[in-house]
Amino acid sequence: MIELLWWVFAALAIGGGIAMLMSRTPIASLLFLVLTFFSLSAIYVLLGAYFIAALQVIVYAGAIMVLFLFTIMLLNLGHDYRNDLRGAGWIIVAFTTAGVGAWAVSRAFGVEGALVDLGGAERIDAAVTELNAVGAVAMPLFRDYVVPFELTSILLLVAIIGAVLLAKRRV
Amino acid sequence: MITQSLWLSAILFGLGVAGVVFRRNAIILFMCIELMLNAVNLAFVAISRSVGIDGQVFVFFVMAVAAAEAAVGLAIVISVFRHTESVDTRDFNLLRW
Amino acid sequence: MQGLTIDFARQTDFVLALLPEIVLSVWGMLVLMVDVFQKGSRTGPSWRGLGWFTLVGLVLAAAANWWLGGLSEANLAGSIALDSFRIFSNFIFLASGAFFVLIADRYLDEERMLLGEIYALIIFATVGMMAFAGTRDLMIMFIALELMSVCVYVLTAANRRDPRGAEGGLKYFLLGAFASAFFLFGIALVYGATGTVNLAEIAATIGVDGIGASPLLLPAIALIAVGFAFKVSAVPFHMWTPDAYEGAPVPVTTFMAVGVKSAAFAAFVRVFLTAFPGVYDSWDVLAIWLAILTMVGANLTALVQGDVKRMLAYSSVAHAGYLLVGLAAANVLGAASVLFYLVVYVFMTAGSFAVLMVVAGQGEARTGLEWFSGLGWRAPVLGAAMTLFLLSLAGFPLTGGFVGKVFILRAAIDQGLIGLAVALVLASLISYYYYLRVAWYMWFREPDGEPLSLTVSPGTRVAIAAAAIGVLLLGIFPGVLLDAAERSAAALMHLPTMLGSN
Amino acid sequence: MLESIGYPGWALTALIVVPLIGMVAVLAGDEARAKHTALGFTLVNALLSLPLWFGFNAASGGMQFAVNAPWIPGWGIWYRLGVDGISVLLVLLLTMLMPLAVLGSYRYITRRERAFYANMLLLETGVVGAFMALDMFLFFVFFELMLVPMYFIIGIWGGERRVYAAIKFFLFTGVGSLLMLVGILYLFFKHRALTGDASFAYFDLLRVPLTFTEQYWLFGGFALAFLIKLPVFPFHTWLPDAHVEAPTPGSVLLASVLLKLGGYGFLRFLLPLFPHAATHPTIVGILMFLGIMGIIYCAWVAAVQPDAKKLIAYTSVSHMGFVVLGIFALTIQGAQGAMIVMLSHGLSTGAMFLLLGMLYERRHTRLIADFGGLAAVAPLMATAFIITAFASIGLPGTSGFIGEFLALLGTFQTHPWVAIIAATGVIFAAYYMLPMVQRIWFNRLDHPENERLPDLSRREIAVLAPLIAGMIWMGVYPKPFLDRTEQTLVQVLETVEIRTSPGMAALNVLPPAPQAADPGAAVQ
Amino acid sequence: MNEFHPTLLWAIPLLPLLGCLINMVAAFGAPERKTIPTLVGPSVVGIAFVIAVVNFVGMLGADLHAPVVERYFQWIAVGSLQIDAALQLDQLSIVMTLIITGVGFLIHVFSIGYMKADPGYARYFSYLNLFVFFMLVLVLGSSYPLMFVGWEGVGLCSYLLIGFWFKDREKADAGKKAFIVNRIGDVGFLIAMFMLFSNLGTLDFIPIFETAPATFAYGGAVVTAITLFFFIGAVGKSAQIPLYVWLPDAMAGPTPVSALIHAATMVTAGVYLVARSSVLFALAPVSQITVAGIGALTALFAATIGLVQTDIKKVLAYSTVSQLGYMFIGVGVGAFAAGIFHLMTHAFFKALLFLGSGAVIHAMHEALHHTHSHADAQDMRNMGGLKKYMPVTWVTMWIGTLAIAGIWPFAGFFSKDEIIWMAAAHAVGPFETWFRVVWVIALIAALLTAFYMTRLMVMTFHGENRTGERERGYLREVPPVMWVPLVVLAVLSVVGGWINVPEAIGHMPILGWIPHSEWLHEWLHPLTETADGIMLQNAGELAEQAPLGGGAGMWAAISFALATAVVVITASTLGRRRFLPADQAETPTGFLGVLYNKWYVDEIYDAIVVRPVLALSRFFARYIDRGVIDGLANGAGYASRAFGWVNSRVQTGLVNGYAFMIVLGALLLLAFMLG
Repeated sequence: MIELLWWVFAALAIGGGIAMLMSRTPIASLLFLVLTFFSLSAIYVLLGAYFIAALQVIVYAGAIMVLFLFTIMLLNLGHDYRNDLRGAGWIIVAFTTAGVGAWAVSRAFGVEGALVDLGGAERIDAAVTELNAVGAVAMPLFRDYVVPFELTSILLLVAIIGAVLLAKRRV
Repeated sequence: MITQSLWLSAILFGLGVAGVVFRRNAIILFMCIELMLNAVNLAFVAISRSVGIDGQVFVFFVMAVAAAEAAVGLAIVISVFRHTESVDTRDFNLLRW
Repeated sequence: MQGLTIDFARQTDFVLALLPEIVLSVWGMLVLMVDVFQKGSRTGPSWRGLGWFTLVGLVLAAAANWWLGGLSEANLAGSIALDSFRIFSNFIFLASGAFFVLIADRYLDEERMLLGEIYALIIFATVGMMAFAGTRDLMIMFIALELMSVCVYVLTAANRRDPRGAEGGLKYFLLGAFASAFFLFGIALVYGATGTVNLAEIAATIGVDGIGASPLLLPAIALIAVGFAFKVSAVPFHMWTPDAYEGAPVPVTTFMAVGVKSAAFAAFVRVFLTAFPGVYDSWDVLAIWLAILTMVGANLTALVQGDVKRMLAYSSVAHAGYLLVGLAAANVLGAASVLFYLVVYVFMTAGSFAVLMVVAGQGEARTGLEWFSGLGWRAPVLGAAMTLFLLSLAGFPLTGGFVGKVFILRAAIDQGLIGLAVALVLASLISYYYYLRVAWYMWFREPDGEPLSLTVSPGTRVAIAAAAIGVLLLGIFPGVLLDAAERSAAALMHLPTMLGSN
Repeated sequence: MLESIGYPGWALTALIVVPLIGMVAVLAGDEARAKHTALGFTLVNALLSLPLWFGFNAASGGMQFAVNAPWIPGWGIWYRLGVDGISVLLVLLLTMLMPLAVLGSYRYITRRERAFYANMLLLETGVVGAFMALDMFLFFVFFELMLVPMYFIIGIWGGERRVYAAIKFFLFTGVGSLLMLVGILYLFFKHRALTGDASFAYFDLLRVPLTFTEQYWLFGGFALAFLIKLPVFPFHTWLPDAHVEAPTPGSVLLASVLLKLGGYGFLRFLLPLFPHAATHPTIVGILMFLGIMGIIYCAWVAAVQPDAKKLIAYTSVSHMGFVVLGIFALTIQGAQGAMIVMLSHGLSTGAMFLLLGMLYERRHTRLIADFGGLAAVAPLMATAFIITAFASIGLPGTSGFIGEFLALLGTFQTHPWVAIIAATGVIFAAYYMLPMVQRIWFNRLDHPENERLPDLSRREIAVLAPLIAGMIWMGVYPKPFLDRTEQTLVQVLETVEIRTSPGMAALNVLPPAPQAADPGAAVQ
Repeated sequence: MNEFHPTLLWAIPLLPLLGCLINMVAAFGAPERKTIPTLVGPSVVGIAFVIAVVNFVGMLGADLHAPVVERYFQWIAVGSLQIDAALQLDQLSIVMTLIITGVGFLIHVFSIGYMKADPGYARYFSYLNLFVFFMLVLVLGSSYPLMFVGWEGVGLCSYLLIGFWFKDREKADAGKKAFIVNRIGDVGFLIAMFMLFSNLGTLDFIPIFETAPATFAYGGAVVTAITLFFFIGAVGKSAQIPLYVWLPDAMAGPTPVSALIHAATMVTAGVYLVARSSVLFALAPVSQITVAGIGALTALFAATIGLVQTDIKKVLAYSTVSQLGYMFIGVGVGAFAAGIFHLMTHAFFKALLFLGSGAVIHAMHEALHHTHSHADAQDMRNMGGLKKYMPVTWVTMWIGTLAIAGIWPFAGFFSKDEIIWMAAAHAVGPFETWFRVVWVIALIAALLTAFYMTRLMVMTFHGENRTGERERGYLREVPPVMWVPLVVLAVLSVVGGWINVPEAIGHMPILGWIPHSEWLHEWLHPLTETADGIMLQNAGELAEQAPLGGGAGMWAAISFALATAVVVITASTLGRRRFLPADQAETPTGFLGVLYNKWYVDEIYDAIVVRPVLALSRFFARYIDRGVIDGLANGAGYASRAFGWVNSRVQTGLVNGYAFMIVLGALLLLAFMLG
């Protein structure tokens, strides 16, 4: 059952991705991307990462994509039909190179012992049952990963400053 | 299922890469990059199934980074648009050679 | 405090271990607030002294950094490194930040840019660099990398009156994000292959000669290398560099050239020499070819540049090539030579960009080579300084550049990479041509046209003087720094899986 | 008496430092007095170097007046100086020539004098240092250092194609020296690997045992540097351009002293460091062939040059061919001959360039065709020129003869045919020199602008007289020079012999340092 | 007998050097004042001559077998090579010294008159003194290198003196030609020295001649090579085939110079060299026949050219070449004493003839000068009938002519006849037939000599004058300062030969009244005995008979008779013939034309040597050096710039392109990592 669902969502994700690449208008691309994100979050659920799945929907599909949407609107690119795909030749070249790369990387996935098995699944499920889905992520986040967490905050601050600096009206 | 997910992530990553190569619309380029990041997220989550919860924490960070990048990136796109009235990479050619 | 030992079992010790970064971050916010409060209205001009104020922060951070030198670590796998490698490189980043502040003095408000935000961004970028090079945790490294990069993207486009800036910024941003995605994917795979993102633990799992290396590791290393190669702008990942450097305002270009590159290299070295030494046999080819491609390609392309700013951009790429030779050597000497060369590189590059900025003048209209005609006779001191920097970049004796090159060559030869060493000298032979060409415009030609007035702000004076002194000092009495670099490198590579002939 | 003032201790350092001080003084002083300041400092240096001639102990072939001070001890880089028979004469040649060169540029250099004389003094520092350095690192530093002032001297005060000439000079010399740098570092690495202690000291690296292959490669690296510097056909084409474009004093120093670094390098480094390579028949054969080509080919090319300066430039290459032959003949006569050829060429070609410079000052042309019949209006100048010319083509009784005779004699001992072919160079020397002499000084004076050409001024006589005196002295009584070089050269040849002897062929032990016996060579 | 110590030996060469320096100072100080040169120039040589005489007398008193060597200082001392600055006094060198200083002195004196009008008076004397210095070094030096110093030194002086009137392009060219051609020979000299050193380890005369016979096998390759190389040097210096071409042009110099350098002394250096190396040559029969053969050929060849020349000095020049050929026959066949003997007599009568021609030219020049005529003062066709204007010159020159023509009892007869006879007598050993040929050629050349010299005298002094009506009035005898040396030399040309009368002649009827004394032979015996011994034991006894039968006396008589006949016949036939002045005379055609144009040798050399070398040089300069070598260097530069340009074009400014490069790079790195 889960297997089956996985295949369904995987197909959706890939389909969404291809559609995003191929659709002419930014809006369409964006919506297809959102589709991909949704199906990804579904896959997260299947993988037992419930909190991440939620974040995926809220932050990504919700916040970030909307930001894109705003920008597109702001720049009034909604009806921009100027074809921005490069020639078919380029498309083929792009897919082949990317494909070769992906293949080269993923060759190793199937190999036995490519991934170290520290019994992650069991530990995660244990953690989730012990302190629900959020806690399972929050605990290490605030205990072991406090430094990157703080850095992230600075990063966001910087992002704000940068956005302000660049987008300020007065020049 | 873990391995398949990794394969899936690789494929999505490849899609993103391909898009970056052949889309000329800056914003769509950026979307492709977002797609790549998501692919990585998927990989993290998948790996977390065999390694541990940390993978999911990393996804959290990646999302934060993606958000920050989105803010700044879109701001830059806007400021470029101010000059060239376009988001098409073909029009960004003051600097070359 | 000598006895003080940091043990990350105690959360509070993070505060001590990260003191320089914390000081700097706080100061960054301070800068923002000072700016906002003193100008009151949204449109009011910023306070001129803000730059010097920033400088104070950098100095404080440097002091904190110095204080770190007295600390020692409980276990050498902590996510925040306390080795002298980090301290040494921190000084480099702080110095490049300081150089920005000095060079940008007057420039920013002449170009009517927003001081507060820019200085804050510089500070945060510096924080990012320090974290980038100072951590043993790939995840922190990624976030720090983004922190640094995001700041620099913005800074590149900071002059909103200048379309070149915006375009450069966009290109830099898109490609930067693109490359960091590769980097991130690499991290993910490493995580999968080793079950950890901590360099020390990674090295431990890999084992001395890559016994424990999972097949996933090699593509992971390749992808991580892509990320670093992009940041250090190694051929063929360099193509953003000339555009971004040319587009950005000169002080920012300087900061990018000296700061970002140094940080990237420090991190590059740390990762590859502490995490992946076990599989050196599989990534040495990669490093060697990156080095050769970068040195040759960049130098050849620089030959045909008519614009000094762009030429210097390509030259900085070429120097990345030299530094990659040090990395390819992958022994203590190699790491040490990279550190030393970075210091020299900061001085000579910052100096030359400073002079370029003076010549370029208002709106950076005069970056063309022809504007240097007769500069030496118009402004002897400036010309002499520029000549010194060029000679150092070309690697001439009695300048730091020479000692640096010799150091790198030494490392390569110790590792038995004679061919690489020869490639290096031949590449720098090519570089003679375009460096000397600037010199001949400055000295062999008469000042043509009306003698345009060159105004050199006090900060820039200080910067140029400091750079010149630094270059000479490192060229004539490099002893102390050489030893310091070697100690730092040794500290970096004390791990069981130690490599190289020493 | 010298000891009483501690001369041996500070002599060599002084020779390096005084010009630097002079440079600062010139830059600090005002434009008008720059030349006088420079002259003063060069004279001081000349005086300081004089005791080297008298105080030099000809009986010892080892290093004398040696100096040792740590510079970058961490890397075993020391400030090591010393002179032996090979270097002492070259150093003296430079210090003595320097004032003349400065004096000779009094009227030639009319603009940017301060910068010019500063460069000249810096150049002196570089060259003198390179001759005395006993630390490979130090040597390389000086070796490269001298390129920069020369680059500017050619490029700023040169002729029409000065930029091309300057760059060409720089790049050509750059190639060789950079490869040599790799070689030096390899030696350093090898020494460190074997003994465990870092040292760039010449005498330490001298004792590094090398396999044959290593020797051949390193020899290649070093040889290229010196072949270009000397220069030897076919690496010579930078020289004519550099000479033609360079201002008189530049050409003088370039020809008289800088080129000598090539020959010096052969004797100091190539032979002792890589004896097997330096004695390998094929390699020696190739070098000899190049030497012959230099002698004959360049003589022919010189003969048809319309530009007098270019002609002399080519003759320099021709002369240096004798140096190569003499050195790689590996006979004492050959080596001595090479030394004398270098010194003599320093004097005669220096004088030649000075004279051409004086002509240029008067007529602002270097084309032979623009002169003719000048002997009638400027007899003194003509005499000086003719004496110089005949010294340069090796007329007995002048320095040129001693050098070429010894070099060829030495070569004949080991390579008869080479010597026989090279001897024909004697004919071609006349073939390039006499027509020029005739077309400048003899024939009818058919250019009216030459009619009231002023003869030598007192200053110019002061410049030329010492040089001509030197040529004749060296030709009539060369013994003092030969004596001073003899012992060292003998030792060099012995070193080669010892290290190539079958006993040493098994290169797994450090051979004894040949100079160790010598107290003068107390260089750790 | 008593021990001999040379007196002031060092002063003999140094005095002329001193004179040279003084005159040079004078030349720069006060070019127009003539007193100092007049006093210093000749006197230094004169004093040197006196000293030489003193030494000579001393040597006569002592019977000295080993040469006396005075060492002054070490000149070149490198390893086993030890060359001292040392002078060697022995029978040979003293003879040469006497000739050089004696004849030299006379010529200096003559020059006072000849050059008095010349602006370069002081310069002239300084050069002349310098020449004497180098010539003395050449003959007195105790080693080959020292000899070489003089050898090239005299070359320098000849260069300077031939081009003395340097304003005239031809003259300057002639000087250049002389020097370069001489240098060709010098190379041979050098190589010979190298071979000597590498075989004997020394270059001093005495040890060489002591060790040579033991070291070298008779007729061995090495010694043959050495001697042949030496002979190349001699050929160059003594103007033999094929390097004689410079000597006729050398006549461009002032006539006294021709007399001193190109007749009496320098050109005979080659002969001296061979004689000095007698031991070596004696060991190498091949070289000997080569020397003799070349000498014979040259004698004949030059004589043929001399037949038709119209320039008085040219005739003398070719006769000099021819006479030098005789000397080489002498030293070639092994009769070293004979060669030196002819060298000496030739020095007398040829110097006489040249000075005489100088006097004639001087007179002609004066005359033409008065009328501003531009006729050639040296062309015999413009002369004729001068005997009544300048009697002294006429008489003395006839003496010289008879001497060179080999008329008894003049000096030339004895020396030349001896050489011819020696050629016949040495017709033994391996190269018998060749020596016979040499002998025949020598005889023929002798007759030609008689002919062209008589022709010269007739055209110059006899018949009616062709100088021109107005000029004729100004023709007059030269002043005493010029004719006195002529007289002295005339006397020497008569009695000079009597010091060495072969006994064969001594026993003959009429000719025998001169007491036969083979003094010169005995005098030089200590030096030639080794050589003679070698030849005796290897080549065998000398032949008593000429190839056509008959002994020395008979052939002496025959040659005397023939020579006399030729002189008489020529004089009478040419005497009746009317010559046309140069401007009216037509140039000879046919075979005479070939001779008149010197067999076109200069043209041939020009075509096969000079032009090719020049062309090749130009080719090298333009195409190899600038083209190939520089081309490669610059090409590398351009290539890298081009490559850089291409590189920079990849930088299209299109983000996608950059991204694509990154992807490719990533693939590259993956490839590296995954093998």
